[in-house]
Amino acid sequence: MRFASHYSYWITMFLLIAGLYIVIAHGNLIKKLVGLSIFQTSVYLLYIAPGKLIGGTAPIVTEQFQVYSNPLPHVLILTAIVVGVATLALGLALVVRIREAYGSIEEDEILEQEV
Amino acid sequence: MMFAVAAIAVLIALSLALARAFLGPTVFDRVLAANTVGTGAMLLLAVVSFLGGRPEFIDLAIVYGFLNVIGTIAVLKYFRYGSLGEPGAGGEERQW
Amino acid sequence: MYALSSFLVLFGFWLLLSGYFTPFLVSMGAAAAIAVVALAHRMNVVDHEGHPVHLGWRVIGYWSWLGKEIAKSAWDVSKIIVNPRLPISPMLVRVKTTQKTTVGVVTYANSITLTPGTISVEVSNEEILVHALTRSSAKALLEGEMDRRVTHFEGAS
Amino acid sequence: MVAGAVDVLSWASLVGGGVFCVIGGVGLIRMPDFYTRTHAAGVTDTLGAGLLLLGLMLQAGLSLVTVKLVMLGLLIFFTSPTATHALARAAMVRGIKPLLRDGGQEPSKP
Amino acid sequence: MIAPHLPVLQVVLPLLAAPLMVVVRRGGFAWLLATAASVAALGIALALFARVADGAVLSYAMGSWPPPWGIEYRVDRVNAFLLVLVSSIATVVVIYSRTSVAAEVPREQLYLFYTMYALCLAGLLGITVTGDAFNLFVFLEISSLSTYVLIALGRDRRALVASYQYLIMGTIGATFFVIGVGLLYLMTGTLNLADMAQRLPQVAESRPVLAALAFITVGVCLKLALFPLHLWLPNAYAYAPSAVTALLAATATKVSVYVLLRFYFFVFGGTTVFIALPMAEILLLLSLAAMFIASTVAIFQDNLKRMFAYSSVAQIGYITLGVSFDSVTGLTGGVVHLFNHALTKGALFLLLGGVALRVGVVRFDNIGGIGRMMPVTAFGIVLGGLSLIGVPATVGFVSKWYLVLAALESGAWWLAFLIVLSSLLTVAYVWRFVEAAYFREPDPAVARLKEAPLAMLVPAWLLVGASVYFGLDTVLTVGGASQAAQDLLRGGR
Amino acid sequence: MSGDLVLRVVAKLLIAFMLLFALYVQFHGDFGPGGGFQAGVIAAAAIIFYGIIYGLPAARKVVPSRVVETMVGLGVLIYAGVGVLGIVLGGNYLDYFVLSGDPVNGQHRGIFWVEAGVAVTVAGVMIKIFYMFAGRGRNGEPEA
Amino acid sequence: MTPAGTILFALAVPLAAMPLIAVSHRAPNVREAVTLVTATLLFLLVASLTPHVLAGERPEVTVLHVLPGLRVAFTVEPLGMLFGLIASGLWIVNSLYSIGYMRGNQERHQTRFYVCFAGALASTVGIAFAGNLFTLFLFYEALTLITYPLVTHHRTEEARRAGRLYIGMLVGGSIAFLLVAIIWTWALAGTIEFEPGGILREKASNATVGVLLALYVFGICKAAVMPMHRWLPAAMVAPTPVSALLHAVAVVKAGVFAVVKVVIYVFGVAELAALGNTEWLPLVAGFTIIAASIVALRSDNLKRRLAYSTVSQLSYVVLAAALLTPLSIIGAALHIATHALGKITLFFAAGAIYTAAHKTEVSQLDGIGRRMPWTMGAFAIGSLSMIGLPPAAGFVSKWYILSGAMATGQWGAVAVLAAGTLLSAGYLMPIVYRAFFLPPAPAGGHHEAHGEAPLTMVVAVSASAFGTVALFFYPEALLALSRQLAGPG
Ligand code: NA
Ligand code: NA
Repeated sequence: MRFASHYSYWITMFLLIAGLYIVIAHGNLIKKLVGLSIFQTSVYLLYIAPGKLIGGTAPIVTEQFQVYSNPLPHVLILTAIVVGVATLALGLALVVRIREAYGSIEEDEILEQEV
Repeated sequence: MMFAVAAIAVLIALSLALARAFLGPTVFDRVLAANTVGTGAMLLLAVVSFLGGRPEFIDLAIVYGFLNVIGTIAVLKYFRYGSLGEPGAGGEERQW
Repeated sequence: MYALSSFLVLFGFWLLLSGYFTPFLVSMGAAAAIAVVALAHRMNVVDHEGHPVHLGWRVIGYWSWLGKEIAKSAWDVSKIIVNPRLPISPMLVRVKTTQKTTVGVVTYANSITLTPGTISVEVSNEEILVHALTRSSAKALLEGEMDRRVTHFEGAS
Repeated sequence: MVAGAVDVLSWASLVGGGVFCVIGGVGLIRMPDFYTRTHAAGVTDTLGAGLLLLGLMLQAGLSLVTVKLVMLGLLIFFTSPTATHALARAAMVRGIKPLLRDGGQEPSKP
Repeated sequence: MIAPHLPVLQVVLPLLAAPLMVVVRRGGFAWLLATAASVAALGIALALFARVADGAVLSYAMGSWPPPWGIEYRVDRVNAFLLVLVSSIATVVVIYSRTSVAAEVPREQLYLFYTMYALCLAGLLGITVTGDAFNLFVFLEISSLSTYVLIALGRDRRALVASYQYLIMGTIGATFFVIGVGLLYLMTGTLNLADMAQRLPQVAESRPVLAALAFITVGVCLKLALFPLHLWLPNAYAYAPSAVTALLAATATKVSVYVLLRFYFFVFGGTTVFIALPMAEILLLLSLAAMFIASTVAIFQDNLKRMFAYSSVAQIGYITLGVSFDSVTGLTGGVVHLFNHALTKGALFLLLGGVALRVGVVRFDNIGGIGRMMPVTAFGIVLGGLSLIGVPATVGFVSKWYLVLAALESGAWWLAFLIVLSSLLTVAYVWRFVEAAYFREPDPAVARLKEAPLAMLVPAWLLVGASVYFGLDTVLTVGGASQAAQDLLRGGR
Repeated sequence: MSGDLVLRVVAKLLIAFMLLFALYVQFHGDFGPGGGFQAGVIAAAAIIFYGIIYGLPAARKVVPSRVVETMVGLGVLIYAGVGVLGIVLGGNYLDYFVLSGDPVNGQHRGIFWVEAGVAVTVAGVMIKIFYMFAGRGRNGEPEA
Repeated sequence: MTPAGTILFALAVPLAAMPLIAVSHRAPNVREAVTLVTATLLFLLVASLTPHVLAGERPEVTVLHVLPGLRVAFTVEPLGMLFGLIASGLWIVNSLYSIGYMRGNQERHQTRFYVCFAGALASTVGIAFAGNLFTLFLFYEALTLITYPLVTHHRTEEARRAGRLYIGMLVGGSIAFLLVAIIWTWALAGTIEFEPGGILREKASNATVGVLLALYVFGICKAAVMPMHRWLPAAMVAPTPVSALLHAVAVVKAGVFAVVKVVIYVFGVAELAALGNTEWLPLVAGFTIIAASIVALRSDNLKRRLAYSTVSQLSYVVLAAALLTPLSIIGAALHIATHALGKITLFFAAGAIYTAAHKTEVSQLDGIGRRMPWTMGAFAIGSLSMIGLPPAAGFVSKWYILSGAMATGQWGAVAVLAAGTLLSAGYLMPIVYRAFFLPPAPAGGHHEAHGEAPLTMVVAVSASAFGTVALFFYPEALLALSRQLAGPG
């Protein structure tokens, strides 16, 4: 667990940049969404990294609240995943409708039609 | 320690598969690689559950396994029919 | 009939998974199994294909043989992968199927795929198109032992 | 004593599983075409996964965790070949030609 | 019995309304429910506002888990002000929607519209009321996702593309934000904003904290469309259903500004942030760029909705300009402008919705002489335009006045000059409307137009009236804003 | 089409187990947060799998669109309802302790229902999404 | 009625007239009666304040507190009184004239014309009585906006272009410079209430005052100091009564009024004189006087010539204010009034010529004095006033300006005044000469058989010419007001 988290920053940064790059560089609407998902994935990794590594304090988890209390990383990650999935689904739904309306999912071809 | 070794091994396999996913060249190569990544992730989850003493991760691995196969088949179906809902993939009655 | 056996299998599956035997959870398990059978019934998946209980204990025998085969061929393929010359000789072969049921054919096809070195590409009633990594793995398959064992495992039904 | 033996066994299983996983990954890179790569992936899915799970089961002993690991194994056992087959078939339908050694029987015919 | 639960009910009521609409699936019922939820939210917001007026802080522990363990909802003067703003605009817009949306959205999707409307409202209120950073992110996404759907419901197919673009940029923004929050969480071990504010000084100025600040800034600025992160906004505003445009312009960006304020002054405690990183300078430059470039672009738009959308980007520049001063006067100006712009842009977009109902796409070529055919609407737009310019006796004047004062206070007379100069660009695009509406002979098509229906005019004019009224009676707005500014500058301690 | 034979048979085998597994996760979920979400995902995945293999019309017959949408709303209502119940019984919103005479029991009850709400919603949303996409083939009719 | 009440009433009357005029658009007689009655009532109201102001009172009323220290308030002081009297008085004459002109030329949109005219007067009264810079600014902008429909009255492309220039320069200048100057003043002085002696006393450095003054002078584009004058000639496309409004009654007068007001009540004459950095202002004003006169000299179009004449004459006021002597301040105030009377006479005459003979160019006017003796007689009187010759009112104001310049030994200004006088004689006298002493051009056109313009126009032009002369002989009332400006407090 520890060794993985040590690199989680680098992986986070890598996913972040790679995802963002894909979003920007690709004109294909679906590929952009894929990039967006990769970009969002970086968040999950960030939240499992223990704070001590970067000089912070560990999350507040007392015995009393361990079972039920809220700021537990995996609850946060799960929530972030839900958000990510919802975003992806909505994005894909939009792409499908865009394809119906424009007959294309390439950004430049779509913009061409709206001069 | 042994779990760590296993985890590292799985991670290496995972990154190799990821590399293939990026290299392609056909979409089927990518899907194959993604499927292997999925298997790797599943195994990783199992190992990590021992590593971190978090048995509930195994449940997660099972969920992951389900999703992995569904995802792969969904992608294939999409590439084949351009839609997920076509009954072609087995809905029609077969000849024998 | 299939419904009842399905229920029993699913309920057993629940108890295995659960590990807790409080009245609440056990009754919930029963309810869950019933619900799933009902839904599965709606889906028309409760039949001999979806629920091959009739295979019974022959499963154990076949699987242990298959496990051994898998290990052997996985080892072979691994050696090829780590060999610097990568000595492969990929080929496509057709193998005849002797099974009588769909489940049998599928079992055969999946067994082929599960064994590293061969994958079933096209499956039909009479024959399976197989992609083999090497000539020897193709030859081993063409010898037909697996086919026989699956047919036996499938039973006389 | 027994515990020691179990430890050694699970060590071996885990390391072996790990090695096979890596070999599968290497194969995925090294193999020349899609179809041959599926064979490499098969190594990871079968021996790699199997040994790893076995190693974990040995560590878990007779417990709920082992049951779940068995489930996991069964899941892979059923789904992995299915997915691989579906892939290969789809590739063939799509007209991806397999690299064949000359003399290989049967030109591709879906 | 209800009173202590107001902070949570503020969010829960609209949140409960949404699924009910989905279950019932009737457009009319959905509207009724959305209206009820909005009105209830407004009532609750007013009650909360009254209860914190003396500077009290209400804290509500979700599930009775005391903060910082559980999620805390927290109401103080700053966000109570915003709660009132958001819920009152939402109420006006939902009343307006009954006619407007029925004309723009297919019947069978009406329930979907109101469901998303309620969700969006719940999200916006949630962002405002929650005292938990991650919970804030969740509400941010709830409001964003529902907004994407609302935009996509626009008639024009370009609405789809606009929604998609917003989805991409909005998600990037939200993700940046949650990364920033994650870093803060790792550094302080807490997600509770107040708790975070207390723990931050121990780790302040460490690199992750500064990185967190940068991530949060970029993320929030994407959501609030600070130039040059505004690219999603013009199309989203232009092609969304009219009611949605009004709601977004009046509330969504404002709530994002609030988030920025919350983090800058409450969590990071103002001063250290502004010293450690050149935030004020960057914000100042971007604000100026927004004020000038976006206004200039607005002048050359042919679609009125797009024109006012670019105007929004410019006006947001004024708000962030106020923030960048880091002084009571500047913040007062910023907060008042936030309030003003909400009223004014809300009014403008509602009125444009009326025009859209009659002429379809609202372009300069097809509204010639509309001042005579739709006098009430056109005059309302002129009044709104005057407020955008900052003409005295409108709300727009009040905030610009404070911004200029803040500039002079900090000795930057050139900045005061620029602020005033930028209003000139506003004059130019507002004047384009005046000329088209009043000094062009009506086209035959325009000559047949009727005035917008009363059901749309009345809500729109409520906002127009408010933007004039609050230009004359400044006690409530300026008083509230300067209180808020002082509270903010006092920081989280 | 005979190649889909393998898929069809394996799917039949898997779906029932997936559904049961979903319920298992649901009922054992209150020992750790998030169970409802996973349960919802798995259940939906089973239905979606069925839809992929046997076609959308078949899936719609098993779980009609109307039911799916109601599930989405209903789940949220359950969740929020439990929260409001907390207020009604004299606690705070989402206060589980007051749901039963015994606080621990109340806690369990509260979490159970909340997780149930989550599961129903998540399953509903996922199936809905699937219907949306699967319904849009090359000549698909738009569905909201 | 209390003086404060009178102020509010004076504002309310033209405002109330607007809807009344609007609703009577189907009954032109009622409409124009409303206009005339309103104009008269307004003049009487404004005039009724005069005794109070002369008695040293400064009636004031606050309408609204916008922000702390920022209010809409009115205070009547001598300069505003003077401006108010002129504007409201000329409105009566202009209304009479308009009736003839608008009917005579069968103009369209007459109702809108009268409505906007009333609005312009309301704004003008607001400017005249403004108690602080904020109020001044408000009504200044209102005047711009309400006169826009008048400038673009004809709705032709040319009119629209002129209108865009009009609104662009006036609003642009006021926001870019005037508003900035006001805010800056507020920042320096802590107040923007007008105060005798100035509010910036000892509040601003030398350099600041220089910049600030520039912001005011150029920001108040209505004063048409070069190069901010372009809008004025362009606005000539409007009907003649509108030109009269712009040039005489309200708009440009509001501009120079504001400049003088700022000099007196914001900077303080004594204060400005004591500080440096203001020498550029007489230079700019002097340049404008000369340059605009030369342009006028070279214009054949009559209205254009008059327009540049206005540009030139306005700078007399600015120059006078910039001389910063008590005498010149009196002259500045008076010149606002005398130029108003003289210029309205000239425009009335130009409009009458257009209405009766459809002539617009100077070169077409040979011998016209014989057909239109009243009109051209009035034109001659107006010209005398412009040049600054007795027995016309212009002489009085120019005399004070010149005295101020000579008394303080500002010989450059003296030279400019002299040159300006010669130039104005140069561009106006030839017209009079042509009209009366040259034979009419050989008959070729079909409009030759014209006589005088409609009666109301003749009455109006005669009345304004009479006023010009009367003001020469009886300048006491205005002088008394002006003297209060120069005197202590
Ligand atoms: Na994602
Ligand atoms: Na294989």
